[in-house]
Amino acid sequence: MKMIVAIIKPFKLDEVKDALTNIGIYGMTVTEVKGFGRQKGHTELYRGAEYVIDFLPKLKIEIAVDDTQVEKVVEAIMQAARTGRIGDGKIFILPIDDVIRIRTGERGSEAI
Amino acid sequence: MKMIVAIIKPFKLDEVKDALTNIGIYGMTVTEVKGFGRQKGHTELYRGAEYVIDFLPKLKIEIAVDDTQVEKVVEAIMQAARTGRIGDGKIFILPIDDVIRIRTGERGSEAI
Amino acid sequence: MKMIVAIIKPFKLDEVKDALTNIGIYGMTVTEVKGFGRQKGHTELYRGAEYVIDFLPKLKIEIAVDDTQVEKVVEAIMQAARTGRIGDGKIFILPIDDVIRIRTGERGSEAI
Amino acid sequence: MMFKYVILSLLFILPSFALNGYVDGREVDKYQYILDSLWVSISIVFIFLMHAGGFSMLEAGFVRAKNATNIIMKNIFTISISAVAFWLIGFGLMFGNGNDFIGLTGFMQIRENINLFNSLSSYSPPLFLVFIFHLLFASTAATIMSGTVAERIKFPVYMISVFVITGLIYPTIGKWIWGGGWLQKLGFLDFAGGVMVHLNGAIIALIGAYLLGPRIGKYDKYGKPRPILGHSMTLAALGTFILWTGWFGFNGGSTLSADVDLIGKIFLNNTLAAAGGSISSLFVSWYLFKKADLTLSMNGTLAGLVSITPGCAYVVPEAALFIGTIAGIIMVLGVIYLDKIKIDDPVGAVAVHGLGGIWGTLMLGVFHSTEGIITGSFHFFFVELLGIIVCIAWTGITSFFMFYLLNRFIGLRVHEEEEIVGLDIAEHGTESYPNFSIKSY
Amino acid sequence: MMFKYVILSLLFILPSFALNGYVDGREVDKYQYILDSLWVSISIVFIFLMHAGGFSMLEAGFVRAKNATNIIMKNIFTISISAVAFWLIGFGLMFGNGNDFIGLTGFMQIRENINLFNSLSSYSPPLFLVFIFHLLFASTAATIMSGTVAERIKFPVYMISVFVITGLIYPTIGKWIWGGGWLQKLGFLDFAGGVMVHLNGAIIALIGAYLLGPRIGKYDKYGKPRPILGHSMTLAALGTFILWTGWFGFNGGSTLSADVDLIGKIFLNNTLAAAGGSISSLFVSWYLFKKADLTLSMNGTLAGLVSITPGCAYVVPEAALFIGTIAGIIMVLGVIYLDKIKIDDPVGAVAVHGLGGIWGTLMLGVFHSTEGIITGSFHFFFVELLGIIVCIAWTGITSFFMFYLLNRFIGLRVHEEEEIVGLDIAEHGTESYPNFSIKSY
Amino acid sequence: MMFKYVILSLLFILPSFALNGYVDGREVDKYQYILDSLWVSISIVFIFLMHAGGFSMLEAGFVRAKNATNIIMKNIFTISISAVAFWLIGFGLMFGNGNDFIGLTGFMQIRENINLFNSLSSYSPPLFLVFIFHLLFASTAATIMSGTVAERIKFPVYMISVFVITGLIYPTIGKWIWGGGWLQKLGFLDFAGGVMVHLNGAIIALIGAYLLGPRIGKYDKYGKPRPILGHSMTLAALGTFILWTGWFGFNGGSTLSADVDLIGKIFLNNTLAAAGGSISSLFVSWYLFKKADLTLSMNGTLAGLVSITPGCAYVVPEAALFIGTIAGIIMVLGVIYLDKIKIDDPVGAVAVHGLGGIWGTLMLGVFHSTEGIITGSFHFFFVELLGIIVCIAWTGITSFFMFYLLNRFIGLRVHEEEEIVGLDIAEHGTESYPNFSIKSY
Ligand SMILES: Nc1ncnc2c1ncn2[C@@H]1O[C@H](COP(=O)(O)OP(=O)(O)O)[C@@H](O)[C@H]1O
Ligand SMILES: Nc1ncnc2c1ncn2[C@@H]1O[C@H](COP(=O)(O)OP(=O)(O)O)[C@@H](O)[C@H]1O
Ligand SMILES: Nc1ncnc2c1ncn2[C@@H]1O[C@H](COP(=O)(O)OP(=O)(O)O)[C@@H](O)[C@H]1O
Repeated sequence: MKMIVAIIKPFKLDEVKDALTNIGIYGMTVTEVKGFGRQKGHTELYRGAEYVIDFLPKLKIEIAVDDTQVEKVVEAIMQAARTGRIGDGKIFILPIDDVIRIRTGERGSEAI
Repeated sequence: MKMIVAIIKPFKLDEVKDALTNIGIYGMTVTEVKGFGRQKGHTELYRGAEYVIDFLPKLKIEIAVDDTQVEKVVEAIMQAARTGRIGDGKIFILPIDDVIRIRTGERGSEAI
Repeated sequence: MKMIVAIIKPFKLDEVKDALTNIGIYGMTVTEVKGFGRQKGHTELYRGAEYVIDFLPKLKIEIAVDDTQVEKVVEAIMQAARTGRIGDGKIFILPIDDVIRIRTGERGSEAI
Repeated sequence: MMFKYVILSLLFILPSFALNGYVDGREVDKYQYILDSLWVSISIVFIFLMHAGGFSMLEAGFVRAKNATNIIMKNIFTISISAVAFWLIGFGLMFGNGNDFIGLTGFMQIRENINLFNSLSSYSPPLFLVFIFHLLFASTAATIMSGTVAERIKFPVYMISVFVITGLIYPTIGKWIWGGGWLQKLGFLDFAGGVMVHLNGAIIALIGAYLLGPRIGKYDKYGKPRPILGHSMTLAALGTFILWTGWFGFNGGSTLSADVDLIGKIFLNNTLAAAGGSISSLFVSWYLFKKADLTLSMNGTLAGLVSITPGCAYVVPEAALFIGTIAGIIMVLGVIYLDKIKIDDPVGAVAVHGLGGIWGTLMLGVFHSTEGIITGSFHFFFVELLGIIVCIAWTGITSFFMFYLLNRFIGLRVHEEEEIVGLDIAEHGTESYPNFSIKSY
Repeated sequence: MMFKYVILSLLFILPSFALNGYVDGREVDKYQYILDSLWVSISIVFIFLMHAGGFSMLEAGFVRAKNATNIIMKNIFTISISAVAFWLIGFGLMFGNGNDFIGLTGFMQIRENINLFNSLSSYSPPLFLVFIFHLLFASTAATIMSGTVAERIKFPVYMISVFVITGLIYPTIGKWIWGGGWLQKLGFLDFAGGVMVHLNGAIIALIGAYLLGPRIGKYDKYGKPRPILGHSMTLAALGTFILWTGWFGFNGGSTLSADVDLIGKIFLNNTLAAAGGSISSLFVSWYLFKKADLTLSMNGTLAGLVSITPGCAYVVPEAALFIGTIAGIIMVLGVIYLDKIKIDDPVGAVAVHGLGGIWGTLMLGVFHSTEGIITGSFHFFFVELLGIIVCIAWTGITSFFMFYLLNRFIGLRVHEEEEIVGLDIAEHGTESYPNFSIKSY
Repeated sequence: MMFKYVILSLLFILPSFALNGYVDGREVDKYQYILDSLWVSISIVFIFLMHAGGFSMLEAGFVRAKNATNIIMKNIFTISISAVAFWLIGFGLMFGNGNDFIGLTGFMQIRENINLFNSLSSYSPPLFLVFIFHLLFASTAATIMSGTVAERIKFPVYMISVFVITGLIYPTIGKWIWGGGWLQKLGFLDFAGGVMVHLNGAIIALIGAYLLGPRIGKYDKYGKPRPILGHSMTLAALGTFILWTGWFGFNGGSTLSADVDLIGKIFLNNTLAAAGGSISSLFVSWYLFKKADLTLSMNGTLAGLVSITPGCAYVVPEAALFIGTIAGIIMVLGVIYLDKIKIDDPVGAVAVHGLGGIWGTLMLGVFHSTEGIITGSFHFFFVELLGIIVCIAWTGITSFFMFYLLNRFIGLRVHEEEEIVGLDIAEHGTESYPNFSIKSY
């Protein structure tokens, strides 16, 4: 099993969610994060003093999937989250050893 | 070493924390997240227009442990976090290559 | 590739960021988290009733890097984030199977 | 000689010709009438602000973010429904003609006909203004409980109880104390509502909190109180500041006339009592808890103001400073004590308005500049004590009965799940702060 | 005998000697003059608070956190620029001497010279106070739109339009209705601005919202409305409470004299209409949506107040309760309807001020205690109806023209990216809540 | 003949019989007395709101969320302790009988005995009201510094300094300027406290900020200023709006009598100066920084109001607009300059109240309608200049001395760790917004 971790632009959340449910993915966990990367921040002034907003708001979506579904999910996210402009984000794929559903105690693929 | 990542219902935090300290786990990191899964959200109306709250508040708890402790920890979380109702959450177990304690530079199990 | 996950004290963010950009790391993702560990919280009173603040504010920084850069990055974070006092935080190193840049579809090291 | 008398009599007729007029069938000094009425009009605006802005913001600040919309909804409803209830029933019960115990005329008839309200015959301003002035007092008494029962009472239960309070419970004792009834005849004094508004409100709040029980999580499994922090200190402070401001209208306006010397005295007493209460509560909390507790100091300001409310027109400034200062201390101890005996009062209203009201009324018995104990007489003190006891008994019993019936037929408390998710979502389908990340634990 | 007359005449001269004086060249009763002027001064303060604190907080609470700074900036600017515009042009256009359609004297000349403003000759207070009073009304009319066009209009466009509204559009119709112009001569009555302030403001808001189009995300791809929740219910409530309070000054101060009997009546009518509007809208939303919607109940309070604004001095309290109650219901239906026809109004101003204003003005035609339909005459009702139609036509056409030109030459709407990131960052370079975690979606 | 005189004399006695009375031992025109006193009473309420709600909310909005409780605690304490200090010492020092430099009677004796306060003999309202009115001015002067020294001063240090300011520093110079002392005798005019309240407060703030040093993080390692954003623009705006509103009471009430023509003039001058300050600061910041800075525009409103405070009763409206407009520009430049020279003033009080006060006082020297430079005389201008210099010297030296001693014996500044974690937790054991996720960096 894999943990797919996608960093996306916040306003793309609904589209990504819809894309995932369309391919049968019904579970995910979303976190508010700040991203730092090639997409440059902007400089603002407050009472005449400069400051840089270089951490930009992003969303992190974590989706645990069976190995077989990885490519499908990656594909769906890419299509939904892409705007073509710098800062669209990344997808990281990490290995998972095991998954447990707390309610039932099920393990592995069953638990996803 | 493993990273145990548990998604739980927020009001269960205290119980989970107590359960973990009871088995000798003194370190963890907690993040506010929104969960999407089988537990359905609810539809509300604001000034007559419908909206769906389908991302529900959850907490993510990350605990780095030695391999030997994994089962004990999973067991403790399951007991403390379970209500038996949909949406109780999941536990993901991910491999860790190494851990470093910033203060001392210790590595591996020492650092946890 | 590895995912380097560092838990640090919040006011060290700027220094860590600078340290990382100095060694050529331009991408990272930051999350507000609460930490529980050896660093003890404090007890406060509100209207005469006691409460314990045992979850302390921390920042989690996630940096995906090539295997070759891991040590350099760990070193940089340690130097920048260390105060020498309890609660300085940890660095976890997790394996990554793959990375995708959403904008371009690039994969692997290219995508970082 | 006769000629001289004609002229002299003309001299005395003249001013009445120039200055007087007829209002509500009474002959009045025209300018005095306008001055009195203007002062009451303006006081009404201050009291309204105090009620609407002050109580709402204070209470909203003291509850959790998930219940802020609900507490505001309650405050809007309280103001609105009490206007209707007091207009339909309350005002007639309280000031209508009848006997020493109840008024029986003037329901829904707040017109220029002053004859239905003999007890108001000595009031200068027109009936409409007197009505609104007393309406706001009734409504304040009702709103006091809203903070205490917050975060767990069912909205419909709250709605009905406000109607009953402002339509029945408050006006009845109002007749006794301000409507020419038996307590007033005994010489009981309560200038601006230390008993009528504050103690009344606090008793209802206490009964409500007792019957409702504490909020989930307020006590740990060993019964030790755990604090549930209010979600916004700045909102709570704003509410406190507005209340503090409005109190000038509340106490100052209770002259119901432009008696500016008295208004000056009241303003000074108000200022010193509030100062005393803020400072003493600040230092007591600092001493007891090692850190200066803002919420207790804000409560202390209000306790000082409540405590001077019954006597502000009758005591000297030095006494006002003393009364307010001690009120602040009593209030802090009261908050701690109520916490201990499991009366869960998120805003501290029972201690502020109840203990402040009792203390202030007793001290009026002591410091009244002509009738207090200090000047030698005990009689008046005991009348004041009697008034306190009567208020506790009447309002305690009737409001117990009211909540008991509501519990039987509707159930006082929201479902546990609704309480956990918060009343904003549960009862109003909205979050109070949808753009903010709210902590979920 | 002559001797006697001397004395008698002395008797009658005396009081004028004691009480009268000359103000702006008019002979006045000195105390009445002071009383009138004081009441207007104090009303000005209440109205200012209402405008500054009330509208700003209400509107800020109803928009998203990313546009809060922007809406406040607009309100500060509205108050400021309208003072200049009304001083330079507006006041002269509205009250200067001229013809039935336009005033032509008194630009930049708000001095003691009352002769430039014959239409004000019956006003008691000094010109400066009358100026500020009417300035605040003009400025309120302009500020009403700011909530409706919020979150997407360009700041410079907004700035220019406020100048045009308070300098030209409002004063012109103001001449017709309050400045001795043709509608006033026909007998059109609008006591405190149901048409002048509220309907005017709402029409401008409607035209603006129509031309701007809805905010991004307000409608899904199927055209179904999606709610965009206001970022702070407590701020919105604070604004509502301040408005509610200030309305006593707005309507009560429109007496422009210390006529305390009338003030009493207005206060009572205000109170009952607001109560009716809050309660009815609460129950309607509860019935329709299963949960009691706070924002609609707050809008309902205001709809009740708007609806009693034109007639507060002329109708009996029972009528006020009725008018306010129905206004609350109409407003809720209006909000739903406007949502459906894609008029995106974040704060509900069009429904509150527009429908409330029309309804209240019509009901004045029905309930006016001497001239309304109820007392048998239809003439007055049709005059009121005419006034409404004239207002819609004049303000609709002129403001359409204004926005049309602004659109041509500047463009009404901010760039899509600016709208998404929020106007606070885009136009002001700051976040409203930099220490808080704000949800990014 | 004698007979005739009897009658005539009766005629002249009559009005005094009808209208006059005795107050504090003075014979007065009864209605005038009531009118004056009512106006002052009502102004007191507005000023209190301004002080309590306005300054607190403004300052709270401008500091970080982790210090909001602390700043509010300070404001509550300021109001309270200054009441005590001014009652015990200050009022006697300022208005008591003595010499041209200091008052020596009337400590703790604010009773009806006007003989202790000869300098007040021309005031119409009763002593109690005059006391509260001046207390609020003293307290405002003290509170001005609270924003400037915020986020780093120790609470006990702050507490003591407020006592010293309102008990000693302010009343002494107050004697000179308003208590019949030497500056007043020289002809120095300061109608509503441009020097007394605003400049005084700003000087204390400046000295405090200088001795405290900037907040951690305010300057980067190269000494370049880094902004520390205020945590809530809506709170800051609310404070600004309340101040703006209350200023009508502050300046208008400084008539200390119901002189409605003067009140009208003051209201208009106030309105135009504030409008000018808001607009000019907005455009200057827009021009300099490319984006319109809300906080500077809010400061600009206040700078406009401060600048018209000394002269509002003496200049024509056109001058008021000019004075306020330029004040807005000076203020913005002042903020930038102070930032550069490392005076860290989170709220901008030094620029607003200090520069605004100096500018306004000088301009009174220019535009005074009978004595200003414009009418030909330079004498008065130099007296105004002298007053400014005296204020800077007296208050600068005494407050330096005060802070110096406090630094020696207590230490002005909190520990670095407390500053980082925030004063709310460090000094009060609470968070201001416990339910919100607050950014930790
Ligand atoms: N090496 C990295 N490790 C972790 N997160 C990264 C890394 N690089 C980028 N990110 C995340 O992805 C986001 C987008 O990356 P960025 O370089 O700005 O644009 P792009 O996705 O177009 O390459 C960043 O804001 C950050 O949150
Ligand atoms: N595939 C998944 N990947 C990541 N997180 C998931 C996944 N499925 C569920 N979750 C998380 O677990 C939470 C609970 O899951 P849900 O399906 O609602 O109930 P249950 O835990 O009873 O199966 C979700 O709210 C979400 O945060
Ligand atoms: N086993 C663990 N798993 C996950 N996070 C941990 C663990 N132990 C500590 N942490 C995180 O690291 C932070 C610092 O740890 P702590 O034990 O307080 O001090 P130190 O880093 O000096 O050992 C904690 O607040 C927590 O966020």
